[in-house]
Amino acid sequence: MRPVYVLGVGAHPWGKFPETPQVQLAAHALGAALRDAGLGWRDLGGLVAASSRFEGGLGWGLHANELLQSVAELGIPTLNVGGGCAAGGIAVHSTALMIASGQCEIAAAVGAERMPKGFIPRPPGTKDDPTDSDYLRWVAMGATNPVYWALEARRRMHEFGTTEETYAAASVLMHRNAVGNPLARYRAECTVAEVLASPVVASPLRLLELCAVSDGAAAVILGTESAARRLGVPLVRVAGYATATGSFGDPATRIPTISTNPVAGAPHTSEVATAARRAMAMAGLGPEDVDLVELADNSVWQVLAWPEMLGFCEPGQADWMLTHGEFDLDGEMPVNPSGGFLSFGEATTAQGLLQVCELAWQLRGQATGRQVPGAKVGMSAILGLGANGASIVLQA
Amino acid sequence: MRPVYVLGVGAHPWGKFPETPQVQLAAHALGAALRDAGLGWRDLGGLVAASSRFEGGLGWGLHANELLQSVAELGIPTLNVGGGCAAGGIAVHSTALMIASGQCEIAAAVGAERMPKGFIPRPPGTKDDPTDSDYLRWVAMGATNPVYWALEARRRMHEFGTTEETYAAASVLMHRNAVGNPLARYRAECTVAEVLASPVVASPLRLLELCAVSDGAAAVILGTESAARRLGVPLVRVAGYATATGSFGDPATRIPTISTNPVAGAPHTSEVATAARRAMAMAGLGPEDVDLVELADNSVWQVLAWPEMLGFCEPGQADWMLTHGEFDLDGEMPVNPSGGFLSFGEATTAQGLLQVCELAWQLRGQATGRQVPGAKVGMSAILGLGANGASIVLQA
Amino acid sequence: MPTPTSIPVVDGLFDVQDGAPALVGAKCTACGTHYFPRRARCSNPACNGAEAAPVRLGPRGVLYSWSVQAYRPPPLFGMDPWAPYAIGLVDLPEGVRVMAMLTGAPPEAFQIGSPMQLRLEPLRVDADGREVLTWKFAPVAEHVA
Amino acid sequence: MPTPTSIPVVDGLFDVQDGAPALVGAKCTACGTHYFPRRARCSNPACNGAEAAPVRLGPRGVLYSWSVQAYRPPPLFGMDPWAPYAIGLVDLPEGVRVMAMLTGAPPEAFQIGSPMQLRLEPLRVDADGREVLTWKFAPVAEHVA
Ligand SMILES: [Zn+2]
Ligand SMILES: [Zn+2]
Repeated sequence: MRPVYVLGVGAHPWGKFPETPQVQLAAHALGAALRDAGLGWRDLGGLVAASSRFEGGLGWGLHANELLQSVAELGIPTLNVGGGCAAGGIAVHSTALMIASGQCEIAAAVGAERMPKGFIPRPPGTKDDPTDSDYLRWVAMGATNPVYWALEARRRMHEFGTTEETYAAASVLMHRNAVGNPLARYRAECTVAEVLASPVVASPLRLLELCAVSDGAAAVILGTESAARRLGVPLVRVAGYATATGSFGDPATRIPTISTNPVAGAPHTSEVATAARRAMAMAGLGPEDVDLVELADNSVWQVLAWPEMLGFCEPGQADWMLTHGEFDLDGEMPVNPSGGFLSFGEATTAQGLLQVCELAWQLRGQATGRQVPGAKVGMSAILGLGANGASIVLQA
Repeated sequence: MRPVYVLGVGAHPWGKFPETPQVQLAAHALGAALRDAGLGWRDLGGLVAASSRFEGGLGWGLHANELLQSVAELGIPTLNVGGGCAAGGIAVHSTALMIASGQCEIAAAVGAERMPKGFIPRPPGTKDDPTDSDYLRWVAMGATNPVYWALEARRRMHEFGTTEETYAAASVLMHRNAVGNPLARYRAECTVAEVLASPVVASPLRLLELCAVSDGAAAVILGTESAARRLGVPLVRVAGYATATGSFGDPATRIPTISTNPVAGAPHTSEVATAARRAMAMAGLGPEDVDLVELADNSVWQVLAWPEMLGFCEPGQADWMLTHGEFDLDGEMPVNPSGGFLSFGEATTAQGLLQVCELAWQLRGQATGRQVPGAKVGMSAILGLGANGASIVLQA
Repeated sequence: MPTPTSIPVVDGLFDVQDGAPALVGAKCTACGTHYFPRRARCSNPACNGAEAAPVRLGPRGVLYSWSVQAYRPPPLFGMDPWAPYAIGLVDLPEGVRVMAMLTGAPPEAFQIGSPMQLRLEPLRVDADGREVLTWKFAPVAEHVA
Repeated sequence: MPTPTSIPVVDGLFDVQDGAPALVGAKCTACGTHYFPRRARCSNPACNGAEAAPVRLGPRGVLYSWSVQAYRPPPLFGMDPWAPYAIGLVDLPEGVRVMAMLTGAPPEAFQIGSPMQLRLEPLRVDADGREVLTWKFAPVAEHVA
């Protein structure tokens, strides 16, 4: 497989944009990425869209097609990929394969989302089906998404003695990082006391410890080394890219299931752990080589648990790392310099692409206001509905 | 890119199966393909699902994930790809890339569908949106899918003098081929008189000249040459695989749009024409090398128009070819030995996979009752909503 | 034509100026390609995403093809009373081929190549007694009868 | 427990035999893995798609974790009257970890590691006056008060 490089990245700011249709958010993000690369629409040899179910895509999840029909009917191959919140990472993976396999020289991945308000609901038009666990979790126990993270967070308090103050400190870090990121929705610093004073949503988790839902869009353009050199863009290589699904025996209780069959020794959140391991192996790198990570902080629990899962520290050590500043921008293992989901709010299909945009800005030294000094290797990790995981490793 | 081979194919019969959930149809088809290859579930290194919007997929189009969670939590990479009725072809393409790129040795594509009854409706939960052409075509003129094909069929009568009898003869051929296919839903022979006596649905097209909606499922397992040799399966190579989208100026009026901007000289149904051209180029073959074609006969119009579009005969020549038996199983260019959509009824995401199954059976000489003598090269061509086209070329 | 006693089936697809109806589409500010209905940008790859501005289309054209729909479409199509009707594709001089209901002749009496003219005609009467208008094309008067 | 005056929130997830409630799951005929709710096949890759047969689960277990939901979920959850309530994960002896509403103690009074017991309790009363039952877990009696 031939090497794959980042040619351009771009994003629409996160927030609520009731006047901007989904396809327009997508066109904005991809347009920005094209300008960043010095390319025009007609230079694209392929387009992969992270497929949303909330809006756009001609009603059938065909977001890449709708975008092309709106802006440039190029005739190029497209792919519309699902994967819940991991779709953006999966889209980058598919795009990298298009380049690596020789199918095209330049291809783009895009994700754009306008989310409904409040707790993420069932898909539009879903029927009440007793064999559908998404129906069961709502009708039988009203289990909202935050409850799933809260159950993990409470268990961690039991196993490792994590305190409510440490969880709050994770939120403080995410919001502090976002101060320097003009794309983030929430850019005000906050204190541990303010986080602890925010209302409990699902104990032990509070409002400022859970990600909101947002609108947003991001795009990544990948290409061959020769394309990168011709365009004169900073050389950032997609050194590793992988996707995975859940393994039998994984103890994680996944949204929207209502049970698990934990097997002793099986990895937790295996879809993400496996994807990350595969991406690192492909890059020929280990956790010690990674200068920053962008991970899916649906809640503060992930800010502590995932660095352990990804091998950046030992199980139970993340609390110490966080409280001693090691997850800070200038720490040993910077976590979510972008500000993460907690500062952006989640725009499902766009989120995995925004992670890769942030990695590219960091490795290029363009992350003004939130730059990790001397960043050379960045890694993303994202989880999606249906036990989908994806991880992308960039190297400068 | 390394060569890709067909290791196994399998399908569930087409029909109406109200008691069989979508995921069970999928498991049936993939199980049959695994047995055909001499493999078990745990041998799969990747799984691609043609993503449906009608049923299953955990409500979010995650059909590959749902299938793995139902039968084998392998942790393998999955991909859920959209593409309307072309999704099955796109899924084979993505699966081939997984093998060709070196990402895995053995991977499967699956499509399974349970369709709602009657005219294909808007997606579940769709809002009335004046910027959505699917809303406009229904609310302003009530244009059903058959009308789109009828408009093409009438125009062909004007341009080439195609007669209603010739259209009826195309239906007769499809039904005759299906007599030998136990997977087909409609397996009774019919006559031109019977077709002409069937009710007009959208003039000039009649009930027996349009495909019904069906439930069905099909799966294809691909792998490396060494895997094929190790398993001892007949060596059928995926010589070409391509997808494409519509080009600017294409004169086809696409479901569900209500206008086109035709440009002189632009190819009709360009997403399919382009995909087919790319697949043939990849295979290093020309139309004269193809021994049979499986094409998406949503109506009898395609049985005449598409062989011309694909280069198997000159524009306007298909009527003569059909009426002189050249599209028959023993003709110069056999069209849809399987019986096609007209004999199966359409199970959207499964259809593109069933085409590839049929190509494999034909090239292996296993298409008992409908075998094209001496078939060595087979080609599929399929069109999907959103201007998606896909084409697969198999070679024995 | 729209009056206080009539409403369009969908806003913004057609209008009437000085008594003359027209479809409302868009025209690319770069290459001049016309679209129906309105859209924000041109999809000609040569235009690299150029903007498209609103423009009136028609009202005359040439019939490219037609069909008669014999079965009643799903309820979103509120035609009342319902009867089999013709749908056609009409080539407008601006280069747009528009799909529309056909009127002004029996359903099976249309001919490819006929000059056609835009008409706004009621699909049904709504609960407030207003005619719900849609766009249709009819053979130009001197060419029928 | 289900009587003519009560109905399950969803059919087939639990039953009562000889006065004793249990969850209804499935057990793999090959490897013995238990599932909740019922399912047709085992997802252990070692079993190559083996069948799973219905089986009763519980009624005792150990609390693995818990949370209190402070905001009212969407309307599909018909709890009436509504008040903040606990949800937990309970490890059953069969190896299944089941999610359930918790009962038998104030919402914030649960403890990880506590022995728990299955109870069928009403979520609401339906339009016909029947209690709509769901499955919950409560601390085992001797461990409270
Ligand atoms: Zn233009
Ligand atoms: Zn088993």
